[in-house]
Amino acid sequence: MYKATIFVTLKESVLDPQGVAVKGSLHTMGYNQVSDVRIGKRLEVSLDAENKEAAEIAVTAMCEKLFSNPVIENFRFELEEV
Amino acid sequence: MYKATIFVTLKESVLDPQGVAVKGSLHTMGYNQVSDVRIGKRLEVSLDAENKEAAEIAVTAMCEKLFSNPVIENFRFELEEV
Amino acid sequence: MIEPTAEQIRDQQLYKEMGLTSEEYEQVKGHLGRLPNWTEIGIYSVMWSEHCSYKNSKPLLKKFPTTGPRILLGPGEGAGVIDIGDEQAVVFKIESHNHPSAVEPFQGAATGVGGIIRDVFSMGARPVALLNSLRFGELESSQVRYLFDNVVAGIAHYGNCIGIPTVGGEVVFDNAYDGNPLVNAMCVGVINHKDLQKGVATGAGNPVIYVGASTGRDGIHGATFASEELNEESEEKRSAVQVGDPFMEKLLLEACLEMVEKKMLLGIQDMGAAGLTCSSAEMAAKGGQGLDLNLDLVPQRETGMTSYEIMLSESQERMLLVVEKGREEEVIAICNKWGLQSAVIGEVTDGNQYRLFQHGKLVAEIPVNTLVDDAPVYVREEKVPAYYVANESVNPAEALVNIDANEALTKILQSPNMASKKYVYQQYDFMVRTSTAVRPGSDAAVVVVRGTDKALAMSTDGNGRYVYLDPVNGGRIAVAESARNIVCSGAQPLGMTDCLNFGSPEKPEVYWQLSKSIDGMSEMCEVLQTPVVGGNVSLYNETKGQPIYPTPVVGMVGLIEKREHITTQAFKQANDVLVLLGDTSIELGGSELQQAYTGSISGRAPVLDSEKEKVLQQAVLSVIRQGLVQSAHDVSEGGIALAIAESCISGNVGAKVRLETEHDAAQYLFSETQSRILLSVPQEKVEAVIEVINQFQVPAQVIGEVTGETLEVHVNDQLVVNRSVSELTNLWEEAIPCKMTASSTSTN
Amino acid sequence: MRSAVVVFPGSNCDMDLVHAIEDVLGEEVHPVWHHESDLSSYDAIFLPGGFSYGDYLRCGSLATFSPVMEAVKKEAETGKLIVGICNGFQILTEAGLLPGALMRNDHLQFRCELEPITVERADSAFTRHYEQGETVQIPIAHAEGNYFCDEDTLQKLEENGQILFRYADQNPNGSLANIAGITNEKGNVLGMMPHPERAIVDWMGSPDGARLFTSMLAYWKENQQ
Ligand SMILES: Nc1ncnc2c1ncn2[C@@H]1O[C@H](COP(=O)(O)OP(=O)(O)O)[C@@H](O)[C@H]1O
Ligand SMILES: [Mg+2]
Repeated sequence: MYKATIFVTLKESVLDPQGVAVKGSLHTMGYNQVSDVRIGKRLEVSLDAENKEAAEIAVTAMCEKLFSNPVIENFRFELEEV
Repeated sequence: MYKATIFVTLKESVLDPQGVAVKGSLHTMGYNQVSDVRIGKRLEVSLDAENKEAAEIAVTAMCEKLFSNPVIENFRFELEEV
Repeated sequence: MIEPTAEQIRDQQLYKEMGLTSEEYEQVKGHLGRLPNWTEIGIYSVMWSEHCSYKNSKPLLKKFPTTGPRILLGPGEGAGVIDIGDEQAVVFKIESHNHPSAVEPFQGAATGVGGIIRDVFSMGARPVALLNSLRFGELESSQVRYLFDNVVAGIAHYGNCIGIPTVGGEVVFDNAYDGNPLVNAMCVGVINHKDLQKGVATGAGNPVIYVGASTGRDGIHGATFASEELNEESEEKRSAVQVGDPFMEKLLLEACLEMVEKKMLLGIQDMGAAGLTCSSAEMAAKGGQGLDLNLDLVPQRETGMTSYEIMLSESQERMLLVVEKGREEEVIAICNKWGLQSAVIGEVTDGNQYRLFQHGKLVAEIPVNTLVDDAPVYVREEKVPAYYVANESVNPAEALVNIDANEALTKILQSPNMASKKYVYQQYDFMVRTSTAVRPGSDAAVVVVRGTDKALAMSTDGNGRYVYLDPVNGGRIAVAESARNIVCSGAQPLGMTDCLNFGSPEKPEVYWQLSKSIDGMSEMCEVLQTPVVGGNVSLYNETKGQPIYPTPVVGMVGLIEKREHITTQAFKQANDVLVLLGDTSIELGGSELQQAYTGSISGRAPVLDSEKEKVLQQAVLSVIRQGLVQSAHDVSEGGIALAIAESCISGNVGAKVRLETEHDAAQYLFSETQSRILLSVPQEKVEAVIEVINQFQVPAQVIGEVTGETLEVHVNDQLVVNRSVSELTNLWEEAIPCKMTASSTSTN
Repeated sequence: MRSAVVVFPGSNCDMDLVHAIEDVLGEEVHPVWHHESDLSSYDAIFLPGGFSYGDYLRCGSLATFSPVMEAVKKEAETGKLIVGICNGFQILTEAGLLPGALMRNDHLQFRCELEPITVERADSAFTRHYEQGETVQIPIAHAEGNYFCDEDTLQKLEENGQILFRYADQNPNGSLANIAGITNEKGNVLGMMPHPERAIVDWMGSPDGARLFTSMLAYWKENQQ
């Protein structure tokens, strides 16, 4: 059994309106020391696999096909046996 | 300058409809080896602070007041000087 | 988790933590003839909570008229049902989700919407519209802005996703609701008579089928939670809030309606408050049957759930069905098609025993009628509040002299209570299903019934200030105003649902407010022939011991016979003549003018004469149906000044108004005297309109005409209001967005 | 013209589209379940609005793995008319049938209103009954209509005349170049955020959406022989 922790983030070149809005709220709340906020996703996927390599191949495919949209997002993941 | 990476996740006992739907799609796609999917948020916040401790206090407060609702969510963060 | 034993429950009075009193515990013991175990006492506590049993309000609710020639089903089932002809009926109900929304506004409001939708489609009806009635503290507080933003977003999320248009509602901001917001959601559905379903378990041996989301540990004790005062500790009752899944509910809705169409069901009930417990016990009690459930077969989201947890969970998007033995497979096939989980979890039995099994053991055995029919009933003490007595001698007009009408108009137009609610409803999909003929922004919303020339008008109304100052008149006004809104849209009011939001009934003053307002509402329902077909009671709405304004919210539905009768509040055409119906006196207790200029309310609410109201409504409906009017608008909060301004703004056109009075101009313009309606009429039809109105002996007065781009109001030949409509529109539209720009966006 | 309206779990404008096609064109139209893998008997295919699969993960993303999407791709290649409205537009971009992506509205809220839309081209299969440059009123209702693509793609869209609709007044969602609807290069696949099926008669607030359907019918008739 493996657990993959996947991070999907917007590409640098893409504006993150939610991040901008949250930054605005932080400033209203008095946290003026905040200069940037970016918001992404964190997915936790539990899966069975023969070995770590097989798990890695499967998770990469899931990320490319489903978890991220390459037009706007990047992904990265960590894999651990559990 | 500090960078906080914050993870907000639904509490264990709280339904994650998004995770359930994504798991369903993975199965349709043939990834039957996936037994669980949970989806949370990842926030990256850049902020100025006197020292690490001050940054930690500020980020904790932001998490409690804005980034998460303790009724249904947990949060956790990592802090690094940049 | 190690559960307390029956003896520990007794000795340590653990039932008190569940909201049961010692007397109630004794009654449970009597019903069982032994000490209840943990699961059993949990089941009694939720079934006997105010939310499920109405133990504090039942005797008062009996006062509502609930029958009439069109009423097919009154209170008691998921929702009321009223005939609309052609073998069709309208099904509707309102429900509160106040306390969950206070703790987790987005999910609390969203699941409130989900719950009321299930109430309607569990009747076999196709939901066609949603409304909501909201109360918050004032927008100056960032906590209020957070609640407001997230409640609205939560309502939008659920309704938009499931694809039912949210077509109307109301929002009021007042410090009385600070810390205890009100979130009432209403759903309206349409059904063919033959498809009407009931929540009943019949026929020993018939299977009980569970459909929908798995059961988790969320929302445990939600029903008791809803019946408790909010306090700091509520924050700690974490599991009491559920997360909704509108996508799942959409599938559940389509699957259930497919089963209804194929006539597969004997009984169906939604698992709402008190979850599996309430739905199964009520179905058995109504069917006069017993029930056996095997909890091992209940789909579970988490491992190691106890029988107590399974029974009390309030996980959302679940339904309980009873079908004829042998038809299980058909039901399960439909569930599979829609990707829904389902399981046979038990069967109907002869007798009266409600029995639960888990891991091969009997874990609870209760005579089912004791849960439903034998719930305790309390008639509480009533006491006239001191404030009410003191208000007798207050004359609100005394503090409201020398007010500049021009200034008052701009001030009141910008009050968040009177300002445009576009900020709210533009977040709701009010057009999905392509049936919305009158969208949010007029007196009542109108939804057409496809395949017929008919349409349904709907509105929610309730003025807590009036009810606080005078519960009898306030109660009358809530019903009358709602019906008036319906009539102004060209519809005949059919009946209503209500949500009674009050403080603690254990306070004699609060109980008096509840009792008196129900008197007022009931009287008005009798006179207008709008029976109450269902509703909801939400008590214990208090923070730090301070009750909210007593706030009965009325949800009314009316029938428009022909689409050409659909009427809105907007002025349509230059040179149309303004006709004001009804008399005006100076009634400023609880008015917008009083609130705006003194910052508080006092005196008595306006008085409502129910007979006058009735003929006014008949007269207006008559002229609308004869095709004589261009617009109709109910004169309510803010008086005639606001009514005219709103009609100008909606129509984007000006008006010239001339009024004569012996009273102070501003007092006259902003008086909130009841039973008034503003019409605009084509010049050539004015005579005909006056003639019809005279037949009903309703006072009618020509007060001006639609013209130009400014609103000019002359009182006794003095120009007292002179503002361009574009300026008024700006003030009115920007008021709420302005206050919200400082908002604290959440990361939802 | 035989039309299919694809029904995904969570679609909620499917019947609105069926009704609009019936009412405006009086032509044959069928709802088609997302398990269907053959759409060759249809002349036009519509992907309706709504929240397919709850819009979880990203709007339209989970729907792209429904069996019916293979069929949609196949018919798109043969040149049949394909229209994705709102969620349907999101699905078409996720499936790669149209370029770019639809992101969350810049103001983060759902927005429902009647919206003035400029028709950029009146010579397409979908717009021949509109006037070039005409402004029409068609409702929007979405939280994620903020169209995005990279600069090269945008340049291509402009050069090829693939942008059919733009928001005429204020941009309601922050979309690039005020884009409200685009086609593929061949011009037979259209994705648009506004809902033409919600604007087919006056009482709905505007009849302007009806001409999209009549345009398609006219195009189809022309290309029949
Ligand atoms: N919470 C809401 N949801 C949807 N529509 C709303 C809401 N609040 C107000 N509206 C709409 O805004 C318009 C004005 O509301 P309101 O001032 O309460 O009307 P009235 O005084 O005629 O009852 C109505 O059409 C109403 O349906
Ligand atoms: Mg009104």
